[in-house]
Amino acid sequence: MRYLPLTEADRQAMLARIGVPDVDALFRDVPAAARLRAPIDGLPLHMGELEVDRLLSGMAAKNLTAGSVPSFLGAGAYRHHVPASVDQMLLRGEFLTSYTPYQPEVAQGTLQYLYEFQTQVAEITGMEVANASMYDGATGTAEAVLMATRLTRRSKAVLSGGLHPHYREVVATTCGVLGMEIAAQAPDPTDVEDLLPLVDDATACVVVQTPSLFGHPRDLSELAAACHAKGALLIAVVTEVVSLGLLTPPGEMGADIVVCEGQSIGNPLNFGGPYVGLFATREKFVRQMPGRLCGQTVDAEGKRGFVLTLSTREQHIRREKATSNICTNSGLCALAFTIHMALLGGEGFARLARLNHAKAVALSDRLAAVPGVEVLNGAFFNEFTLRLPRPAAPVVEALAQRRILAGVPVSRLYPGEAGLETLLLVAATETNTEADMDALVHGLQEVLR
Amino acid sequence: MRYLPLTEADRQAMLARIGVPDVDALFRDVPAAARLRAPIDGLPLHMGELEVDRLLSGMAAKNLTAGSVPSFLGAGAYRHHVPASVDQMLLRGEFLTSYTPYQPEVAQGTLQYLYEFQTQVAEITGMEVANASMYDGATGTAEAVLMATRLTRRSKAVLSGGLHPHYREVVATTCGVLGMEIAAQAPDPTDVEDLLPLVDDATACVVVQTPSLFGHPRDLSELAAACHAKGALLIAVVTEVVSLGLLTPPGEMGADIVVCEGQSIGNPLNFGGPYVGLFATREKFVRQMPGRLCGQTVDAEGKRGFVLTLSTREQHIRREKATSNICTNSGLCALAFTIHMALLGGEGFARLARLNHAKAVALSDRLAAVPGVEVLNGAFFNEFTLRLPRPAAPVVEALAQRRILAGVPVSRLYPGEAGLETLLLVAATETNTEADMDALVHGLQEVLR
Amino acid sequence: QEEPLLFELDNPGVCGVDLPEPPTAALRLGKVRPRGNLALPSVSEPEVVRHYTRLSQKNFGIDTTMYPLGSCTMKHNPRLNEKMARLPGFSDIHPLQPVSTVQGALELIDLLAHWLKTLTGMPAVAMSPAAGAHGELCGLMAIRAALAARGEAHRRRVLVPESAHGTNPATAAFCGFAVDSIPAEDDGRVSVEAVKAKLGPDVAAIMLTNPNTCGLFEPQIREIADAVHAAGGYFYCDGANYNAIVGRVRPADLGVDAMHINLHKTFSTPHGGGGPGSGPVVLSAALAPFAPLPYVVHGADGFRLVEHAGEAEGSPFGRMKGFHGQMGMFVRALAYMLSHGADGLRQAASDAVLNANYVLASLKDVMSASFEGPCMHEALFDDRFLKGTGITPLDFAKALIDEGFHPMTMYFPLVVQGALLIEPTETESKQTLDQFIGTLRALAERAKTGDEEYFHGAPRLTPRRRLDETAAARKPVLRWTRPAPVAQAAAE
Amino acid sequence: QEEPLLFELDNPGVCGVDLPEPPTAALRLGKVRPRGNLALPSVSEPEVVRHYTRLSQKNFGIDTTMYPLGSCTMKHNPRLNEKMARLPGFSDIHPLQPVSTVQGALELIDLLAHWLKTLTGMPAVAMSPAAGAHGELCGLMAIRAALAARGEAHRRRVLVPESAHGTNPATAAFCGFAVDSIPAEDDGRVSVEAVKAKLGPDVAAIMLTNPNTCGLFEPQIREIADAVHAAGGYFYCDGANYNAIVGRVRPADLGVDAMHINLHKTFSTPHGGGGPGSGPVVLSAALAPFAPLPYVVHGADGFRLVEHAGEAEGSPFGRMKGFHGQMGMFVRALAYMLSHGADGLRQAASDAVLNANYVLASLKDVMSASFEGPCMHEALFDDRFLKGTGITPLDFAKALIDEGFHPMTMYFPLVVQGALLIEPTETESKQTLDQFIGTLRALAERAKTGDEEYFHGAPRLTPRRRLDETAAARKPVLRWTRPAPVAQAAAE
Repeated sequence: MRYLPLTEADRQAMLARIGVPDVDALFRDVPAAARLRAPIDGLPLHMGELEVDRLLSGMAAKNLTAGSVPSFLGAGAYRHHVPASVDQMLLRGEFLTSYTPYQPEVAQGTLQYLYEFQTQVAEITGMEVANASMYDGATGTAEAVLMATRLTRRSKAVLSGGLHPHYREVVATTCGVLGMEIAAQAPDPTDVEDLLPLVDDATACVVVQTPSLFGHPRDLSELAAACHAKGALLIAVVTEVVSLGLLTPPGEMGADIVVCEGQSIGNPLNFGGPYVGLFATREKFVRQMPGRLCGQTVDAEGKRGFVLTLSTREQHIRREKATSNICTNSGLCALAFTIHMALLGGEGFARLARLNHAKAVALSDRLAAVPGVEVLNGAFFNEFTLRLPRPAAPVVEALAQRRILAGVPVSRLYPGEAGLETLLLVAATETNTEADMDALVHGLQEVLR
Repeated sequence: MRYLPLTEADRQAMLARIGVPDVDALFRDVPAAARLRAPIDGLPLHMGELEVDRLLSGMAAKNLTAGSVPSFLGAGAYRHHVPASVDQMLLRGEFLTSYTPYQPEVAQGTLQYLYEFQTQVAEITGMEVANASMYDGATGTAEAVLMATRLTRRSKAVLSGGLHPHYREVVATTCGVLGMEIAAQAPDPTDVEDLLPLVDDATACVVVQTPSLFGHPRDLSELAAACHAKGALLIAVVTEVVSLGLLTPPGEMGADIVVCEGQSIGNPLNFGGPYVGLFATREKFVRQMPGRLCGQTVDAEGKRGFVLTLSTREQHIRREKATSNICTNSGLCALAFTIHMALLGGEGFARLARLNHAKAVALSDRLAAVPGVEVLNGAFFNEFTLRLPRPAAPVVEALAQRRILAGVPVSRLYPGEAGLETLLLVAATETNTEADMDALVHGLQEVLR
Repeated sequence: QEEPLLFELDNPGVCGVDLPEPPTAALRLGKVRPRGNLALPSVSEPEVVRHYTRLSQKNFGIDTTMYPLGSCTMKHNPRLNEKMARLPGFSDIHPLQPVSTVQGALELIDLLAHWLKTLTGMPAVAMSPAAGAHGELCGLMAIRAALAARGEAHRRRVLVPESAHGTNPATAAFCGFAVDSIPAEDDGRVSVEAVKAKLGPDVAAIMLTNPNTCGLFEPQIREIADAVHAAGGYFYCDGANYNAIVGRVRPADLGVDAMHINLHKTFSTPHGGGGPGSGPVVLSAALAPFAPLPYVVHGADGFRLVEHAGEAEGSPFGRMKGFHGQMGMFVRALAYMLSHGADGLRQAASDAVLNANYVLASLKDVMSASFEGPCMHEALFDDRFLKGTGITPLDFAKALIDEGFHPMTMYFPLVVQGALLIEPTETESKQTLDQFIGTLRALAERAKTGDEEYFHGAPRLTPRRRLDETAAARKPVLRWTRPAPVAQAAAE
Repeated sequence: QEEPLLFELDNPGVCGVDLPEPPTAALRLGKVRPRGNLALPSVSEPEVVRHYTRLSQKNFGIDTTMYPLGSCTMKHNPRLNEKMARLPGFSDIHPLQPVSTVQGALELIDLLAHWLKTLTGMPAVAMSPAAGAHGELCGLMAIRAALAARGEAHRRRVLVPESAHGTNPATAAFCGFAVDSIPAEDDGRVSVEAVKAKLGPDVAAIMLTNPNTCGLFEPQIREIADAVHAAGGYFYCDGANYNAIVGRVRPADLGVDAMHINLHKTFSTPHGGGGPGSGPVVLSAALAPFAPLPYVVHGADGFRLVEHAGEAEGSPFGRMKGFHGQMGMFVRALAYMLSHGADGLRQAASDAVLNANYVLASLKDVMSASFEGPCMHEALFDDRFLKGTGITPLDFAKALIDEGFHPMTMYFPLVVQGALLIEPTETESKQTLDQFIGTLRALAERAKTGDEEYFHGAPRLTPRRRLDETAAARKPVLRWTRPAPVAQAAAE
């Protein structure tokens, strides 16, 4: 047992000091009927590293890795190149094996990067303050809705039809139990919805994703004004955070809360998790914000230092009156985000965004030329929607058999919805080559033939 | 240029302080005819990480990795399982990006592990002292021969026919220029050579590998006695250091210098390098030892600490009178070795060795049953020699086409030598599974059919 | 050397990545304008690497020292698990790839679920919760859905012992329940009588931590479970302390209806300075039909993901997060479980309990143990031994830092005055425990000699001395802003 | 906390690896007995990880601070290179696999060779030397072989300037040559006259470092090369300082016959606390035929390895090490080169020289610069500015440690009294250089005030103060041995 440092001799010596004959005696409070006398049946005994490696590597080998084939999947998770130094820093034991920085004297490393992270998030979203991360974009969105209800003391949320359905479902699940009214709009592949008429005096918030699920960048200014006129808040959701390197940030368009899925920067696809939710808002709302906050202060010698702050919002202090029940968040993913963003800087982040956009422009033009294929978007960032001449899911499956990951069929997210089954979401990032695009175009031509 | 922190503005400010108009002015001592005015032609311009990754990954993908197929290659380089924690420790910047520990106050980490490494090497070889590493086993062997000539003031070296031919050639190259007489014996696949008659009053040393190239463990006691009777030294070479977990170490059989290739512990195959040479000897010979030595001492406050010591043997102090010209050695590979050995401990190292031997025993029995195949070894550690009914190299090539790496044909090492061309060296380690062995046995049966 | 903020390293013109210049083509952004300023600092790769390396050096971690934070289970994080999680076959697959291309990933989730169900004896597990508190939410939502299905949506009261983690009441409130506190007994346990006194037709559930936050196994747990069930409520068990009993007790045998499992505690996925975690929830047969989406099923032609209510057999209460759960954490936890095996997991729990009891037995003569032993995997002390010294538990804990140890948890659980909660975990050696014990004994002796100044001034050897948390909260500074430019020298 | 020796963590019965129990079968070891005792300590994985993590924390590295060791080229080591070297396609291939299965590896070696040859303008390169000194040996052996082929084996004298690295004379001696020193001129250069004075029919070669160890480019290098060639000798160039001139000068254009390239200096493969390095040697047409085995050739059907003299076209002088060279270092160096490109390599050299001159210009008023600038990539000072202070260069350098910087190289080159050799490299920012300069200025001022005690006592903030090297050498303790057991307590 390579992880266990006690020997039998140690155990005997320790039991002697404790004054019990054996370890079983320490479990005397366990009801006798529930005590197990031996290792649980039906599970294997301990294995060496080589054996575990072999077993798990075998499972891993059964998956088609996105990086090994032309891959164009998005819909809330994006494959970007992460510099090698990012992961190496994460693996430093002082970061990896530390706890939430409740003891600031021995956690200034974590605290300082969280402070830097908060600043970066506030900057890219165009907001005043940001927290130290949420689980992911979807849970962050639900928290934003709850925050809006606390701030407005209203209980209706209007959800755009361009909001990722996972986010929509998490909002419905989380806010539904509190009796909120969730006015979720129908999916909006062609960017025609008008949310203004839905904003009324009962509305706590309107939630809009930009670019939308279908890839449409949304100008939020008018909607923000309408919300504010009615005393509602505008929550902007960004699932592809790289878009903030090119598009006017929601904060500059009047959003009150901005939630992003931060995975694209610093974090691999990971089959959906762990990811990192970014959460930013106006300074005046900060005491209703969920999640951890790191703040600047001074130490006993007057030196600048950092601590977790405004903990009275949090469950470990405030218990049932907390702004959220969140405790563990996404610290290490936030570290990955902040290191990658540090490497990019403003110039690199903007260039990365332009590169993504340029790839998508090139790809959309090429796909639009495939017979039978229609590009629904006049505008997009790095992802757009195709209408195929037949249901998208089997086409995607056929392309997967040719080792091309063509994109996400909308029916995967909205199964059985008429009018959506022929739609395909296609994303391009800086990792896609010309050869990748050739493969997709030719593959699609063949499959549609 | 992501690695270069100077901006153009920085450069101009710095040039201003220096008082020159441009960087070219700093190169004024370069003969004008030799000055290049622009980047060198014929080489590409700088690339991003993604592009470099793609290019090199493409080359890597053209190789058949040993771990992806049944693999039985040895002959001086062995595939063992290295625990994941080893590499993670190597990647810590404080180890990875530090220099030779000439400034001990800021290098106690390196110095302490070198001291621990020296102790481990001395222990497993059964010797009194060891140095802080050599480039590899082959160069260490040449250094050992030179050391023996310094100690004995004689110039003849007898090399066993079981010595790896690369080692033999490095000794010949290195010692040949100094006019030494190298009495290299013919390859000895059946372990019949008798070196005793070759030891005479002119002999500086006898060099014997155990287990030999062909896999035969060698009892050195008698030979050691004979050497010592004639005033010669016995140099034992171990190319598979895992064998020292099971076999009586050379030090206990009377060897005066023990040189090992340490790759097997902690280090991947790396297509042959970097590896790590282990070098151990008797305490009385230490001042003629090549390479760095770390020693214990105390600091100004009397605390135990470590320093590089006996530097008067070394080139940076002693210049042309140094015991060797070696400067950079294999520090990081030595660190890998010492961490892996720390994880193994005595019990784990012994068990690893027994496991290797058991695998080889099982494999040899199975291969001996293949029609036409003869196992030459009655005794071995984890590698043995097969005689095939026809030349081994094409058989190995045919098996490689079936994605089986069957072993090393002796003709790869001794091309064109009659009597050796049908011989095949086959090694088994703890990484070989039953399925691997099945594949080899059946593959060999088919190819030989 | 002081480490500046990243923003203070800004040097416009350098960049830590090299990206090709995008082709100049017309932007297709519709009505949204390209953004203007983007005030992020420009820093080269060498500087970035050094910045984060230096920052890391200001942290303690398990890798650097014993980290006996009670309730946090700071055990060794094997690097094998990190290596496995980074296999491209797990890390480089998209959550919405065709399921035919991710069969290995679904197999892994299914196998991990099998381990969790087998270890706990429970018939079902919801894998998607992202952390412990998220798992609590999952459990309470399943309870809510089950109550609604029974037509008993009026049950809105959730019983929570005073000693509970803050997440318990917070989650119950987050889920729309009213929280009703159960007082702790003098012996640190919850009594069946106290629970019964609170039961009624409006009770939805009890949330009970076991082993509890005082480090004690609740001896009446089975009776409590029975009483709650008899009253029509469900038993939610907070599994934060599951590390003490893995392989020694199956929660199913204690009457548990739902329990989250902190993979990052019990099964050693790294805490990472605050996450990510993973909090799968095992569910009883009564709650299983309400498990959230998505989940993995094994059909005739391989593994399949049920992602939508329409495809589900039961009545899932909904979706808790984007995609399918914390895959990266699943891989790590499974690697840990396979490495330990059924035997090793039981041994780990036994050693965790043994280590805590050893600490308790070795210190109870100089520090005030809150309860008689044996304890489970945590040893709880209170501040009686500091009485009259002028030294607070905080002072005492901070003094540990200068001795090279991370402090224990302080002031939690709340039911004990000036609590000091020590969780050594099973991956500390006796040698380290003896050093730790010796250090604590010396500090306790020193405290009793009245060396108040020493403790108030601790720590002294850290990059920062004690930080002013009050000032931080009073006027929060939550982000860096560019300092106003210094006025040009008047001389000009 | 003090970190014990690994051996002091020994706890027999634990083990940091889990290996299956081998089947019990009769051993087949022949006459060799199984070994008895194996006194290696038993330590669990968590303890091993913590041990090495803590040890690492006692080191300075480039990742933690500026490391301006002259002659060592301590530049940033990109993690991309580490990642590339660990690709299984490079790290998990056996050196004796059929060459048909390692075409990508041979292609990489060939491509790296192409870069080295193109950058230096030389027609051939020997890839197998394992480090700089090993490369020197390779070069001198090629020269020896070439002389022998010319029938001039009697040429046994090698000229080496006094300022040379110790490896130069050591290598020449190691290779059987007699070393003859060339004095340095007052301006730190080697003069063609001094060389000519030493030339004769017994001269085999000159070994010249350029830029030299005083940080200066040898302006008469072309004349020296011509003189040596005219006298029938070869010009070996020590390439340790190649970083200053990559992409700005091609050694071929200076008349070089052989030059090793420290991939671990110029091309940033990590020094790793003392290696491994890699020292390929570029060779002129005169020496190319004598290049050692093995080498890669590109044939009609792909890449091929020439491993034996019988297969070679030229007259290889032999084999220098096992297998084919430092593949792991090749991958890293090529990743570095590709990342920089022809433009970036030239820029890196330019910045390295700029940084050194900036340091020189910024300090020459408070520290004594040994030579007038401009320098190349190193700034050389001597101890004249410390005259009369009682403070030695060593004291001065050690004081830098407490300011968070690694010391510069001291007492080398030998031709300068009390040398302080500073090589900032191109990967230090102006901000860091300014801090470094400010620190050195302050220290220099302090030294001049006569605060001798401060400098003699430095460093104070390190895990260890100054270590007694004399005691270590007088009675060497080179390994741990188990302390004699303490006698059992008399009371028993």
